[in-house]
Amino acid sequence: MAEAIERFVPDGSTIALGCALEPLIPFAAGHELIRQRRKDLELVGPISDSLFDEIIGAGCVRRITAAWIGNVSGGLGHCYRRAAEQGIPRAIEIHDHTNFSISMALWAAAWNVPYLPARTLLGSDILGTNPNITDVDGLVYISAVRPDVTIVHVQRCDSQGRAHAWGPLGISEEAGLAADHVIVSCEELVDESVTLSDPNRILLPETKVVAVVQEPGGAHPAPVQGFWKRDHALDNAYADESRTLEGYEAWLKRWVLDVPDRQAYMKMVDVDSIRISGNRPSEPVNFADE
Amino acid sequence: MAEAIERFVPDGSTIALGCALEPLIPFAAGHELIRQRRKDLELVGPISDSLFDEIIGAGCVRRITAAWIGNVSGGLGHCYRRAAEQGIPRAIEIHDHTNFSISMALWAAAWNVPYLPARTLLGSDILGTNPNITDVDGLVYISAVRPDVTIVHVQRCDSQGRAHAWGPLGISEEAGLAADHVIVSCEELVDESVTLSDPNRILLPETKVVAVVQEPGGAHPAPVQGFWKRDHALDNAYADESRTLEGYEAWLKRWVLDVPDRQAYMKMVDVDSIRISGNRPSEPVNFADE
Amino acid sequence: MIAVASREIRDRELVFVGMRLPIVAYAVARNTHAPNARGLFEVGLMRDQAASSYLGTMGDPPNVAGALWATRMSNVMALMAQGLVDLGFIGGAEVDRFGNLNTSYVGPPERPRVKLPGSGGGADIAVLSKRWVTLMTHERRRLVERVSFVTSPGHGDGSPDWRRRHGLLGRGPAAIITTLCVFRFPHGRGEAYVDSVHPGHTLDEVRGATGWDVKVDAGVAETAPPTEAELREIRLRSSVGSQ
Amino acid sequence: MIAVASREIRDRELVFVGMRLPIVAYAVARNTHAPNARGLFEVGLMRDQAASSYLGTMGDPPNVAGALWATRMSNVMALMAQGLVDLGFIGGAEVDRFGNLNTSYVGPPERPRVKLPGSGGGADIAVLSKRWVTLMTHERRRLVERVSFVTSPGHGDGSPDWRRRHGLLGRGPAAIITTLCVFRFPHGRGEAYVDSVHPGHTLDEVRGATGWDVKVDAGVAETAPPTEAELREIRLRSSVGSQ
Repeated sequence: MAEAIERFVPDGSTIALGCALEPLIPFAAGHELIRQRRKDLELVGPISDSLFDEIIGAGCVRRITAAWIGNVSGGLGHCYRRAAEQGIPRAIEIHDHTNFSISMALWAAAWNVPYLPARTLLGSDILGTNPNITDVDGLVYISAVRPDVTIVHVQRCDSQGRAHAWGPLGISEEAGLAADHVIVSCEELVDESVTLSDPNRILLPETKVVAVVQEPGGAHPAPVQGFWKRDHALDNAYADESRTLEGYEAWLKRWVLDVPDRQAYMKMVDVDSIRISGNRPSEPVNFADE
Repeated sequence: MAEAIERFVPDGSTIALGCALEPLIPFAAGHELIRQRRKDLELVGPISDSLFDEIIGAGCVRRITAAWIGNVSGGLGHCYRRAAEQGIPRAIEIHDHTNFSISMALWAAAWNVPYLPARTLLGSDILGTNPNITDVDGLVYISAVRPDVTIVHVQRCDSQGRAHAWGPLGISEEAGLAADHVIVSCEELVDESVTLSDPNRILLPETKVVAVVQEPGGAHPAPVQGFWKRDHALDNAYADESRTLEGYEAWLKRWVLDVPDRQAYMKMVDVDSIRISGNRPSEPVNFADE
Repeated sequence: MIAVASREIRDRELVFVGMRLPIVAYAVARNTHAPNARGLFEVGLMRDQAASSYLGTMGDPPNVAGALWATRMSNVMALMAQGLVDLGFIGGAEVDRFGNLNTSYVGPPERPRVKLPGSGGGADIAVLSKRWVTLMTHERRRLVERVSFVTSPGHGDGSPDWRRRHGLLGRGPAAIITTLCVFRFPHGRGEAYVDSVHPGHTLDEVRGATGWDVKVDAGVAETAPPTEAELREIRLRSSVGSQ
Repeated sequence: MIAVASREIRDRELVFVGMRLPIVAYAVARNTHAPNARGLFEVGLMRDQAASSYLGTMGDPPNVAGALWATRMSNVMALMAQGLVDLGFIGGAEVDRFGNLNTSYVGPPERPRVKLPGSGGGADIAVLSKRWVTLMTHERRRLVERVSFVTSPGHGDGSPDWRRRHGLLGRGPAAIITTLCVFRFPHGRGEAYVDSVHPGHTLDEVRGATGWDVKVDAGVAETAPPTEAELREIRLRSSVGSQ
């Protein structure tokens, strides 16, 4: 992961993260961004639970283009508040979106058109705060948002970048198609005989994928269907500790800065309490051609 | 199938068919439309191999909103030619599209916006013949197309309308989402324990589905991954026989009008030459939550 | 509050379920009076059964297992944009007497006193669902005369047909359910009135905790208390740290 | 013609493959000089290997088995709209000297002498792919001075930068490959010239079968004949009733 972030996510990048909403959030990648002290990033996403809040707190962010930034357990995003209200650790520019509008902004980029029209947001003051959304005659025009890099965490992927993700997908598909590059982190690195056995489940075209990183637990504390439950306790802890700047800095040191990589991080987690051990297999389908 | 068409496809309906392009074309449903002598239909689709040509020849069609109408084996659609050139058996109105533009027209309807912008069709005379597509300043505006009914053929479906389709999907998803009603014909009618084992494979929301019909071979001569190869010979035969009006009428009598239902039709087909007997199963995924 | 919210859900309706409390409200309704109500979740899910265990988020594994559809958010939004969602739930930090919600900024957006998380899917639901309901702790600082920022539009300035005139698809807020009472909106008019007060609370209490001059309907009823069945379902799902 | 078409495909390119002959051309290229070329099919497929057996359509089961991506057409079109498709193939009934294709109407659209099948994905490829090639039987009625209807735009009226001025994304037609010869287009100019004549045919034959005053480049080469490897691949895939 360190190498992938090093090579493909320079300072100033526009990055889409957490595109499946609450599940499959690439926390490991986000923490690596922080460890490598990325600067002036634009974060793009719908709602990323606490990941965006963490990255903002670390001072990596120049602009937020998202629908919701907080902490699903606790509500308010305290780092987000400090940045927006007091410019701590730095001021950030905010482009407010709704979940629907950020999806349309990414589809616009995917189809390479300057904007898409939509019927949401009419009568909302967000039309006044986001310069990239305007309304004319009862239709809202949402400008394209094109990430430099989209980072997704999935259940399994092969070395060529064919990613299998399951469960709700949020805006993962449009975010990946809209991006110049895609970085995939996965629970399992599998042979292509697995991924190509079900081409319908392949999330994105391999031609977009520039790096595949096997990172078990890379979405923790977010859930991963078939692999990990959501770690409510840890997410609640972050919500409490990040209330104060000192608390956040202590949290950051403990869970990110002093942690060399994801393997070390997972050793700090009570994995037994969140590991999914059951099996609820999908019924196979037949791709035979003769 | 007879009951589904009887109840949900009145004369004058706008119907999307053949939305997966060459595979999974609901020929059985199309033949039932002909047997029930539907009138003044608007057919919507990308390219439907010979199905649209057959329905046009039977005089059921008032308007065509499609990208390509012919016969993949033979090229020209002879019934389409007779209708467009000589008004035989009746004149038809033609709204030319491209594959991309018909997809956008359906996404516009799915998201309930009057149009979507796209970068295709610039410099094409189609901008002059289709009143629902216009260009302004290097962007093309494609008006929404909302089918009354979309008919899809899939590999398996449960009684509640949860359809599993695999292989390339063409514009099936946007056509189903854009329609008021969806009719599903399927090779296998399965228990919901099968369909719900893989909610990511469910093609459309069950709330759109008004009828599920088990119709083995319902896509013949089009291919169905895992079930049927394409019947090249039969498709070639249609291309030849439909060259003349008499030839088409003889074909229609033999393969549609004199055939009570799909079971009888399949008895006339050399099923052994096109049946897929092999097994190339998709690797299961785990939906367990604990 | 959850029991009352669950009663807003009618059988066979398609409900756009938000986070936290509404998830429980949907479960209660599904397992009591609305066995055929389907839940739609913006994460990209449709369900017809309550999840088997506690959900911290709508995307938790128990909410995915047994789903009727796991898909993209833009597909779920398509159904709502077509006017096929009967009822939506929206959370909010501030609501005003016209049902407008603020979940974005307290104070000037360029230098807010409080930066709230933002719309999420709230503004989408507020504009597109046929009708919607918001749940709120009843405090003077939350129920304000006019919200300083309209994230999710209710009845705008309260003038007749404000929503239709501005091209909003849905009919807007049907109720504000608080810890003290239930506000409703008269048909074609935009200002909330007190429909019922929860058992153990009084209209004066409501007046004292509300930031606007509270209107009352002809008769203010007492909110029906939770039934045994409702309580059982709520306890089952609120046990683990739901707030 | 197929062998020549296959040589238009460079290794590692993303190729938008049409129906029939181009499917074979892609297979030949993939199994000879372009082992890393990927094929994209508008039906909703990406492949990096030729199908194992004959294809009547791009959606036939052998083209799906082993695919790298089975998806929606709008996703495949997204890649092309982003300018990521290096080469596209388009079939046509008529082509003119500026490379414009007609697959819609011969004669007036309101009362055509011949109603052709229509664009399919042709106009999309013509506008959006980086460059494209068309294959055609060389007949006077097919290679015409000006097509009566432009379904898939080439270089329009042939004037300099016509495509850029009209906002078309791709650079347009790179070659017209016929049963007699190969036409190419000079950089920045819109009119086709004869680049090479197939073995056993002459320039006079080409002139006689072409509906416009044929331009020739400095030197007209003889098209290199199919290699053994190319012929093997072609036979393998044309055996069963491909036309």
